[in-house]
Amino acid sequence: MRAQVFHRWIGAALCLSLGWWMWRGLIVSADPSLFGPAAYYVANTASDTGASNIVAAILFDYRGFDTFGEATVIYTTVCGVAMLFAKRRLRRSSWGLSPIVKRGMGMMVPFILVYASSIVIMGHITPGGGFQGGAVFATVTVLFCVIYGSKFEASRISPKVKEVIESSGALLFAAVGLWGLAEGAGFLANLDAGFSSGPIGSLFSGGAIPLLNIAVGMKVGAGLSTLFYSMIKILEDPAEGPPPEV
Amino acid sequence: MNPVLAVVAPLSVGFLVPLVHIFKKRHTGMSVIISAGICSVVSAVVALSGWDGVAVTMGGWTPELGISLMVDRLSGAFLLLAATGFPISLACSMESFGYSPWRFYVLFFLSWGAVNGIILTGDLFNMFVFFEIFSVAAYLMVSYPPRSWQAVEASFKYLIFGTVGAMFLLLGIAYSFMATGQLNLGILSQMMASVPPVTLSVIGGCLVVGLFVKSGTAPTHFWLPDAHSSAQTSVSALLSGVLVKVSVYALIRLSFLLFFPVMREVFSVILFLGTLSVILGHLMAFQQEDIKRLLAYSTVAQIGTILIGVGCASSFGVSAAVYHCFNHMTAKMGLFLVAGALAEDRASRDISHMSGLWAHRPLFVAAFALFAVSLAGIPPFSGFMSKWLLLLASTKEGHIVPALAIVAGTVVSSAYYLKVLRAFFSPSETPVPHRRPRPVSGRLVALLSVLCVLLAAAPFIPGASSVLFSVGDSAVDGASYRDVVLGK
Amino acid sequence: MIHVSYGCAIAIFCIGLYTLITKRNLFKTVIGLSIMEGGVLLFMVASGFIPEAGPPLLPMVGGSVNPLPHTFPLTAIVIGASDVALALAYIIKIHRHYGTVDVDKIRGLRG
Amino acid sequence: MSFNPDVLSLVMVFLAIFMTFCSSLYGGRRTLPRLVAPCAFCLCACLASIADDWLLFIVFLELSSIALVFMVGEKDRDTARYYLYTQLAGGGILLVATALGSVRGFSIPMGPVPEGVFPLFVLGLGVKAALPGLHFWLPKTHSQAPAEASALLSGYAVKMGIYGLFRIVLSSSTVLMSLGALMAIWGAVMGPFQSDAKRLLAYSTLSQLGFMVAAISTGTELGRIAALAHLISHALAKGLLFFSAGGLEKIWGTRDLALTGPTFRSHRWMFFAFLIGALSMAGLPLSPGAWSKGLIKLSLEGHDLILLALTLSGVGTSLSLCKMGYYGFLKPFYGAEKRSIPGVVPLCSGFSMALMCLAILSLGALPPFRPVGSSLSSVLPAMVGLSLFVLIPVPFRPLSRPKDVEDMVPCLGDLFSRFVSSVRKLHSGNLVAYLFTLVTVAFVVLNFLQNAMKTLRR
Repeated sequence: MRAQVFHRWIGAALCLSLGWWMWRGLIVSADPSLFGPAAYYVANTASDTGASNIVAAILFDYRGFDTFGEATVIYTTVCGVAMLFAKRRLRRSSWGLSPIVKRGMGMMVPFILVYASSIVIMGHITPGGGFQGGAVFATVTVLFCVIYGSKFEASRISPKVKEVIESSGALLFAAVGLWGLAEGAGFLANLDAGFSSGPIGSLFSGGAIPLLNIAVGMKVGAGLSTLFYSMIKILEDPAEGPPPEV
Repeated sequence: MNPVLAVVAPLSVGFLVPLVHIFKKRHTGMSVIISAGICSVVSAVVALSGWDGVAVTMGGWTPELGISLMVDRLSGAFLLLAATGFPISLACSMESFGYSPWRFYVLFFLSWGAVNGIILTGDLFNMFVFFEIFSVAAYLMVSYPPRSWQAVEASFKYLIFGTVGAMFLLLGIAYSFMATGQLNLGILSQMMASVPPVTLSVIGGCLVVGLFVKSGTAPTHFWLPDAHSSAQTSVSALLSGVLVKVSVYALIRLSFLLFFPVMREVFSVILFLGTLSVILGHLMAFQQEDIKRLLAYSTVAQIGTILIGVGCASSFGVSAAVYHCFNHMTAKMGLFLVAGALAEDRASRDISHMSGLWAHRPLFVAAFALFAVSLAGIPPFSGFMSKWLLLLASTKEGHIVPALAIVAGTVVSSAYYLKVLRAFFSPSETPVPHRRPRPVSGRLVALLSVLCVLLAAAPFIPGASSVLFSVGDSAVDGASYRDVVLGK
Repeated sequence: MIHVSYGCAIAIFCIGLYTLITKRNLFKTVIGLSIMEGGVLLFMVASGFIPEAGPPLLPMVGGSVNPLPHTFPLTAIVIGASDVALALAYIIKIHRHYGTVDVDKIRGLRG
Repeated sequence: MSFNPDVLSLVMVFLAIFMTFCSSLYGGRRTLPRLVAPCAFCLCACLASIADDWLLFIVFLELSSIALVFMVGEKDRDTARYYLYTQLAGGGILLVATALGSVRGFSIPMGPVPEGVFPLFVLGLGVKAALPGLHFWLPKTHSQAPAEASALLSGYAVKMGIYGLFRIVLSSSTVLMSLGALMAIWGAVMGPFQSDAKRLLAYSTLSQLGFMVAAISTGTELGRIAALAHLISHALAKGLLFFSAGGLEKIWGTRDLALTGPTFRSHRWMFFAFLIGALSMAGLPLSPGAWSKGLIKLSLEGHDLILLALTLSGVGTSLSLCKMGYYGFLKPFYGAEKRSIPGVVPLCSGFSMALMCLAILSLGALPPFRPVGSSLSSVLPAMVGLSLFVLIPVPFRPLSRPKDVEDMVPCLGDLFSRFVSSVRKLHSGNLVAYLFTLVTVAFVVLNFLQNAMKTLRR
């Protein structure tokens, strides 16, 4: 026991001193202002990309390649988790909640879906985007699992469909990028590659950014859903049967 | 050819494989093979066409705004390394797994794309992103097939280590962004001189520690022997042959671009830990009973040897290190392939059970001896050539202890390889239980042996040696890197 | 004021590290990773702070904070989430084999 | 990098070819792989001795050692490995020294080396040439190897180290000279107390190597010639002696002098061959050994202490040879000691020994090197040794072997394995401990960098 306490103290001392060294390395300018590329982004996003959300413009246009990689990380994880729990049938691990909840949920679902799509489609105008919207899409499937029982969603939308959606989202992203390359404007080029931008602030602005948002939304929504269903596969069958029909 | 294709092609193949599997199940294997060929050719063409320095920026922006991809000789050399190693590993996994585990091939191509991305990218944050794709894919490939608990435990440890390393990397990136507001490596390398020294040391420390963890340098190597020994044969070969080299590439690139002019102490750290890895890796390999674990520890030691070349902070040292990377790739991939095949035949990885294999597969054992001798550094073979260059590099900078460590490593490694070879050659009473034919592995091993012999001859070809040394020059020369990236 | 943010970020990073190196439960290890990640992300966001500036949305009133550090966390969050998901998946697998999540008992690979 | 033979190299080449031929012949009926090793050895050794720069020399030296490892390992694998590791270590030190010495380019030309790396070169070559303290591998390897391998080892392989010393020592060096004297004395003191015939010869080799080292380190032309002469005469004589020791082993099935018996009765010719070798080694007039020893003593004129040491070691050499001759060839069996069936020595071995005898005799009669001074100087110590052996036989009975540096090797091995297993304990499989190490490394690296940057900027 004493060894453990000792270990903790040493660990705390190590972390504290590491933090102290990091603290010493801080630079805080007395009068911060925008400089470097950031200043350019703030000034020129509107004319360069037509998006009104600068963060989205950076994510999907200036540094779209990062986003491509980031979406690939999720894709990799989903693929990997599906591989880890492969070759196991989805067992019924829950029977769902009461019919009232089921009915209520039925009414909610369209609204949630609309909300998710609006987050995805308006990612270039408002804070939000493909990742956030995709996550909301995935939430719907999680809700299905909780409320209608674990097998409901899998019986309606087969895992293959999700995989197709996910892969085509990823391919759409790559295709948009390659389109820019084919147009001679560089990978993931936006307005230069011929994507037209409407008036700033409208739904059809931002060139390829909405398209990329949709691609990411497909990828993330289907991916997170697959992730969830892969992981609940191994949950045990509950002992009691279905609740009595009322 | 546009460098971005070398990244996008493997990634797209990774995205396509599920679709092919779902819609044209019969063609999965064929399409995987063909696309691997295409990716390999694309990478090689990118490496060769960009040999004298090519940079493109994504989306047609200027390098300050967008993400640049950059090929020069150093990245070209590592691209070629990846373009050689990945198809070999793929062929081996095709032989041992067949076409069915399509998810494995998805991961395989994603990691290939990420590796090419790390090698090509000229942006610090982008490098981190690709590091994560590559790491996640690597964790998962280690745990294929997920039935064995060793694989799962090893990849969990790998994951924790890799993520902690990534966090250090990310913190270093955050610090450098805080200090400069830039992420493009070319511009960063210019601005590093204006960063206050204390901040510079934090940036250097975080980046270097992160990359040490990712590359498995002692004493942060603990994940490496577990992961490399628990994985399947082809994955072990890939990990040892290519994937750890990518972290070494990142280390070379970042340390020379960012810290070479302003903070030479980083190289002392690299040198010190490299020496430590050499000693620790060889000593641990010496004690192993499990043949794949032995090879894994030997990888730790060889990474240390490469880092000694990097830590010399000279063009010559980097050239020697790159040369050793190639030698280590051919030899270690071959060793893993042979060891995996023989261990499967024996149904045991214990060295003491490995008797009678000389009669069983003489060519495999002979190739093993060739690779082992080459890697141990016995004179006319490739390992000796690169070790000699490394010795020269380290003594030219006045570091004698690393040189002695390399030499002592040669003695110890010849001891443990002899142990294995003795087991192979000793006669056995019990016949070898499995006699599965391995045409593909046999050809791969033959190919690797030929490569190994050719690499040994490389320094004597006048053109080849000047190419080798120009690789080191391009690594050290930050000014020309800036010129290429910034389009001057 | 910005010092506080930076200090918090570093402190959170170090708390994450402390969790990693002292806790013996695998879940806590993963939690430690998340905490570390949070610290780094906070650090990034803090580095883009400009006093009295608005969010970087285009009908802009006054100045805007640095939008670049906002994109990195967005990317890094996703990456961190993937790592955590993967780690949890592995913990499930490990628990099925060892029947425990105590680090001291999960030592099949050693030497 | 090229090959550039001069006189010294040519002498070495001829010696290599001759010794390899003789020992191949000695081995008798051979399978193909057994033929390859001596040929490879001979080729590499020749290339090493005509190499024009140190790197090539070291490379071929290593290769010849490795070829020899296969010959040594025919009988005893452990000894072969032991030999391999020591030679690799020595070659490695030489490589590091060469790397240190080559300021530009890839190597340094054969010949004197820069001042700074001289000690390292002596250390590396010392492992090859068995300087005192570094000779730990020699007695064991020489005694355990098959006779033809021992003959090559003692007759040629260790001489490569001496050849290296030839190239680097061009001026007088007192330290090296006293090391040589120490070697001579050490070998002479340890030799007579051995009970293993080949071990005894190994110590005698050590002692003769000491003669050469001492002569080389005078730095004079005479000294170099003397050393070269002794190198040749010793190679021939020692080869012959090892062959006869191998013959003893074949006949009696043991190398232990306590168990061998009256070989003289059954193999008279072998005794004469032994005698020729022994007399040349002890320095009887008109033998090559006498000429070369005389030359060496002449070249050491003025270094009285060294001369005294060499003379004393002559006594030891003579003592050990007497011991081998008496117990190996002459001593009659008493009672139940008698062995049942003595083995036979194959004919080809006899041819090989005859060839060596011929070489020794012709070299003794027509020395190619000018015999300067008296070749009688070694007679006195030889006689003293003989009379000592006759007068006080008790301490020289083949009973046990005295301790030497090599007995420290197992202790060092223990220490090493204890250290190694403590390193292994670090890899406990505990994730938390691993992460702890990681954080410590991060802390140390950051600490180091910040301190270094602070001191740099002030």
